[in-house]
Amino acid sequence: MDKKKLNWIYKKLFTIRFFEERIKKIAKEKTVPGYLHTCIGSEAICVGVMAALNNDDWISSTYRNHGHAIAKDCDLKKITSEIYGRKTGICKGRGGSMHISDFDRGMLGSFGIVAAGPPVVLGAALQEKINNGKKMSVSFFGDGAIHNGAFHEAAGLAQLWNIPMLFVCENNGYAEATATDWHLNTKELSDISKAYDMKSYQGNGNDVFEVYKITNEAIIESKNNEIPIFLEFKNYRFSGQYEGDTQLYQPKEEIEEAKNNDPIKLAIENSINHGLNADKLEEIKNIALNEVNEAFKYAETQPWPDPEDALKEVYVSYPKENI
Amino acid sequence: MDKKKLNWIYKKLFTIRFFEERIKKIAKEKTVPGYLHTCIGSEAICVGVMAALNNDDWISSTYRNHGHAIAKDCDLKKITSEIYGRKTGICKGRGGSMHISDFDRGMLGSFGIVAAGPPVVLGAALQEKINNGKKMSVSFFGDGAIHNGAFHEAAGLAQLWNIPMLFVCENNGYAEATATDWHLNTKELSDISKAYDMKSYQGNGNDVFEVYKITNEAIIESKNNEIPIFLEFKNYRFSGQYEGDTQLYQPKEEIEEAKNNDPIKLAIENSINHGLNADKLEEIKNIALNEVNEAFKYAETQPWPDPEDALKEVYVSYPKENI
Amino acid sequence: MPIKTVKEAINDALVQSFENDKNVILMGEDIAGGKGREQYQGTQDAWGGPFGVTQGLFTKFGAERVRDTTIAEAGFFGAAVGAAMTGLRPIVELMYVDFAGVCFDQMMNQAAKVRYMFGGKQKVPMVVRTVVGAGFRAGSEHSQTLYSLYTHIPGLKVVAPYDAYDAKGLLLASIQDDDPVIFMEHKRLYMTKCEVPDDLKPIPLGKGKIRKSGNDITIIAIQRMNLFAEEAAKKLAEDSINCEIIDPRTYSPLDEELIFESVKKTGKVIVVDESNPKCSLASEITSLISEKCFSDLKSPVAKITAPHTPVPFSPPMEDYYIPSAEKIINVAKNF
Amino acid sequence: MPIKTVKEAINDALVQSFENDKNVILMGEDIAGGKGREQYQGTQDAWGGPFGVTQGLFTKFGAERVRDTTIAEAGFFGAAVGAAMTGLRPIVELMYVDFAGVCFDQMMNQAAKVRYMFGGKQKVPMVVRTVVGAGFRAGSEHSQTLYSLYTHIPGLKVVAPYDAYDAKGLLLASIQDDDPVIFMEHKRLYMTKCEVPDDLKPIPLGKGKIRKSGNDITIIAIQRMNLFAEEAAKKLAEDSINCEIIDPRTYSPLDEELIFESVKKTGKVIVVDESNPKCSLASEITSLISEKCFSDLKSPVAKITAPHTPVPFSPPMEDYYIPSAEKIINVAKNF
Ligand SMILES: Cc1ncc(C[n+]2csc(CCOP(=O)(O)OP(=O)(O)O)c2C)c(N)n1
Ligand SMILES: Cc1ncc(C[n+]2csc(CCOP(=O)(O)OP(=O)(O)O)c2C)c(N)n1
Ligand SMILES: [Mg+2]
Ligand SMILES: [Mg+2]
Repeated sequence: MDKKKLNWIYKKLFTIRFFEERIKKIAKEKTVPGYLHTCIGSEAICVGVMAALNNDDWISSTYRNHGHAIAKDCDLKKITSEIYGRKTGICKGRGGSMHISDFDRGMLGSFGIVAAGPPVVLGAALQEKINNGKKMSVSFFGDGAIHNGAFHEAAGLAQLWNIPMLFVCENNGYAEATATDWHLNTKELSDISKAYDMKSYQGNGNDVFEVYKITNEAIIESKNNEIPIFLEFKNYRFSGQYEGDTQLYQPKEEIEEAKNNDPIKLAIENSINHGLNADKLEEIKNIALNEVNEAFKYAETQPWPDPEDALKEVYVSYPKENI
Repeated sequence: MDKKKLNWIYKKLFTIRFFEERIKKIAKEKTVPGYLHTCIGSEAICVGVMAALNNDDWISSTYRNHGHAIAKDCDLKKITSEIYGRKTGICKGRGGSMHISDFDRGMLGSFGIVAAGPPVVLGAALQEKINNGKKMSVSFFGDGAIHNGAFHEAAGLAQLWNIPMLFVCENNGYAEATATDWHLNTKELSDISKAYDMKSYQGNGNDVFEVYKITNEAIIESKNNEIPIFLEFKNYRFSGQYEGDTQLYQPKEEIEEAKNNDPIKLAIENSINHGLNADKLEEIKNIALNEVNEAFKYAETQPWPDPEDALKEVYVSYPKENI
Repeated sequence: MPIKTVKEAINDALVQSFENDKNVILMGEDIAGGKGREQYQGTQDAWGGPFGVTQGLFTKFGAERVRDTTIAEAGFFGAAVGAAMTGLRPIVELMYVDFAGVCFDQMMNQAAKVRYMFGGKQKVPMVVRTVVGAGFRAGSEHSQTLYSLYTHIPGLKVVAPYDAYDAKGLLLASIQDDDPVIFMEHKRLYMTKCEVPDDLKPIPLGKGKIRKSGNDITIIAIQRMNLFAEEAAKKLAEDSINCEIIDPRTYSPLDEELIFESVKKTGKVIVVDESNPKCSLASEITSLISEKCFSDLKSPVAKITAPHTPVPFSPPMEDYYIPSAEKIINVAKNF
Repeated sequence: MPIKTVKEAINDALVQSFENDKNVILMGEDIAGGKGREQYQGTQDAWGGPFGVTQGLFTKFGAERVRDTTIAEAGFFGAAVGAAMTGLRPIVELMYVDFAGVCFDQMMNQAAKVRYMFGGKQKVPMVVRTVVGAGFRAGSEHSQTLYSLYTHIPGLKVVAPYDAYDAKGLLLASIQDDDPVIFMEHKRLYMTKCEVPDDLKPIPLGKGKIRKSGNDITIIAIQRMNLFAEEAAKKLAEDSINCEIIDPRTYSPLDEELIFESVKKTGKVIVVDESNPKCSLASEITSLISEKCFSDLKSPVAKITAPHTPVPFSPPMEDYYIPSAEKIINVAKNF
């Protein structure tokens, strides 16, 4: 792996972790309004997949989107400003934490409706196919989404139409308060893809390099063979469903055990093997932390939107007096 | 098989065929209003499954419901009267051909929305489970329905909750104008059940005795093991999607070939093996034809509903002036 | 000038749009009927959907742009949203509007909201073509109109043409529009005819039409109800009651000015809507008029709608369910 | 008398209904949170849905009657229809009403129509409990109200309590009701309190409530809007404007009589609805009043609603979006 990419991977991992820890803090302090869903434990999936993508490839995310947005190189200050509900937010304050999205970075959207993303990404991928485009299309969703009809309909159509795209399922052990295995019918989650004869691969979602490798190969296979591929990455949701969640349903022992596989911990342990020495690692870490601090400093001081901004951009064209 | 059941099976097969042929005739003559979906070619599935059911077991059907209603022993005169839109119709003229249904015979409903039935039947089966009831629950749907999210959600929940019920898919080669294999991702349609690790069986939908046997065994297995089972019966849709459909998309050769496996033809050929001689067969046939004729005679002369009947039975209770 | 049915006019608009813009695609069920058996030639493109509206498109523009879908509306409606966001102009078919409930989420939460909630960078230029309306003896699940469900949702535009001229002009405009449009076709109007120029320009969305001018009573008629309004107006003319008939044509946005002007003139209004009454277009238009033309009104706005019941199948009941010229005349005479 | 929050009152009504009728069951997501890992005791029943409303039920009544579902609303809503038809009284949770679109078909076409279109033999005694409302900084997809979507559909009943007293009484009645009921709980009201007698009887559906009587202006307030109506009424009283506040409480059926009587008295009406304006409850009620109380009205009915936009996230914008006491006061003073 080239140095630049390696540094990028580590920087993103740290950035996401520092960012989410800061979010947890401000959530406790109640500095910001609304629901906050953090993704501590998902860093390797966010970064590993995005490392395999080009900057302008298409992705969809969910309400748990901070990591995806950061890994997709969205502007950290604007992300933070959005979470703070400020005018300079990445969605002008209209989206909030759950809907962070930057179309210019290929982020089609962060959807609050479970399984709403896969059909939308199917559409982007279809567009690429029709226009002989080169962009890859990736839909991120959770273990809970595979039970939903919208996922199934998208998967079926993608396979039928030979659409190159990735269905990336983050199996983090929980859908809200419900453990994945409590709802699983098959031995492995990825068996769901058998309904469509869809190719699927599983990987360790805590190992950023494994995620990267699997995704990379899947992209090549998907493009070459013009097929969709289902990827299941297993990891652990250290955060609650949202900040403020008591997490009583997550057994202490389970959390402790999961810490052994913390994706950041594993990445640090692996850094030497990848030719990253401790000094460099420390340097990257500091840069990441600094950027996060700067982003929050920025956001805190940003102006609020004008109330009347609520009326803008509902449509491309519509008589103002009818809004 | 006992004689009574055997006679019943043959009588129902003939009744359905005669009935649908008569419907085709009146459709041509434009004697009746609205859409008419006939089920010529489905008789063995309707009769074979229902032969394995008790009178009060639950089923759901679709717009293509005449055969199910007849096999479920709904009153033939009232069915016909309903199709004619008359006051004495089985749904008081409010349903029409697409919605023939008789709750007293365990017919939960004939739904016009593709894949709306499986979730509803899941609910009936859940009720039986909770109340330690003995009734079996069976959802009939077509090959087109397996692509729909509602089917998937029902299938997933049925498996998860260990609900004894049957998902009966009639694979008649077409969903409207679209051939089954044009939309199938898997080699066999029933592979769809793999997504849920659901037991499944396939059978020849033209052979009423095979359908009966498979269904019978599936019911025992489903009840004993408290599991849902998916059954795929293959047959051929001789009728168009609806009466009036030009069927241009159904190749002539295909139709001719399918005639070799016409379920009524097969049943007649098999009758001797089952100890039914030609005379008895003729007698049953005549009774069936006679009943069909009587039913149409009845329907033609029935009174129309009062226009204001349109306002009735929207709710169990609701202020009249608010309707 | 050529005389066309609504069906032909819509087909024309589709063909024209496909020819003018390679980004236009179509997705729907059975629009490539028969293509399933590739070994049999001449059987494809036999259907064009159940009403045959899209016939010929598959053969003309191919399987890539005319996509036969599975019965997976949530899936392909979502795909239309994503395709629209990334550069195509997808048209999707909801075979009957009665199936709205299986894919309402993609319209309500994605199509309608992505532009707004993601900060205005995106647009969703998609069109949902769907079939509405009672009077076809099609029963409770194939006869609804549901105009108001879509009109309620900010971010969507709602269009419902009455005649072939408007159908073509408004569909051309809808496909060129950069916002998601629900384009509602009434099944009982498909075979009605009128003159439609071959070079008809797109008709701007949000502009109503005075189908007949008059001074005594304003009849605001929703889609097929224009038929009854015209019938009624003819009869009423015999009694020297001169009706003005307004077809709003698009419900979101609604041409309020046109309506208010007419009401100012007549002071008497009948709104005719085939939908169920509660929270309907009829209620919406009535409430707007009552608010904005309060002192112009000589009597309360009269709403003529279907009752608060599903659509019954049997002809006498269905005919009773649907508003009629007689009902309009009765109301008019009692003003 | 015990003081209860809306949340507690709803939980009480659920417990009481479970105890009184063994046919009552509950299905929803995360209502048995934590039960996933059976080997760990004490972790189950940790959630009771995201607002904790159903907490304790799983432990009290067991997994058979309190069913934790997958994220498959179309599936388990349909199951509720079938279960209701065959003898149970299912309650299903739609975690946020914003998810209505993924399971609207089962409500609109099955729950609402089976009785009617299958000839009146069936009934569908099910309750959909769902959470509505803005003001929670929850963004465009977790803040809608969508009252009118359900109210439009014949066959459904729609209930939306304001305080804990009504929440308990109306939920008891909804569960006992033989028709499908959409029971809408406002997330910003969950923690509000009032006196609720332990032996409260079911409150009949279709009966509105005069929350404050007065002679000058009628304010018809939809659910949480009662809060602002009361605030406004207090302020207006200082100017000797005496408002009557009516909470219709159920929207289908609607207590029209109660509304009309008040309007006859005051001649001035403000309807306050947190929903988007088009084809809203506000439009419906306004149109009814304009029709039935035409000569009683001294000025046009004033509608105060949200604008025709999705719900924005950022506080200044969201506060602007939601109707307020100030807006009511302004309108009242300008009558
Ligand atoms: C259609 C729909 N139903 C329910 C919800 C409520 N909900 C939000 S997140 C969630 C759990 C999703 O779990 P999973 O897919 O595993 O994603 P994770 O949160 O673990 O990333 C649920 C049920 C929703 N947003 N959309
Ligand atoms: C949700 C929905 N989408 C589309 C339709 C229109 N439609 C009616 S029947 C049908 C084909 C169904 O085919 P299949 O399931 O194979 O049943 P068959 O008619 O062969 O018995 C379609 C697409 C519908 N009724 N409901
Ligand atoms: Mg998860
Ligand atoms: Mg079929």
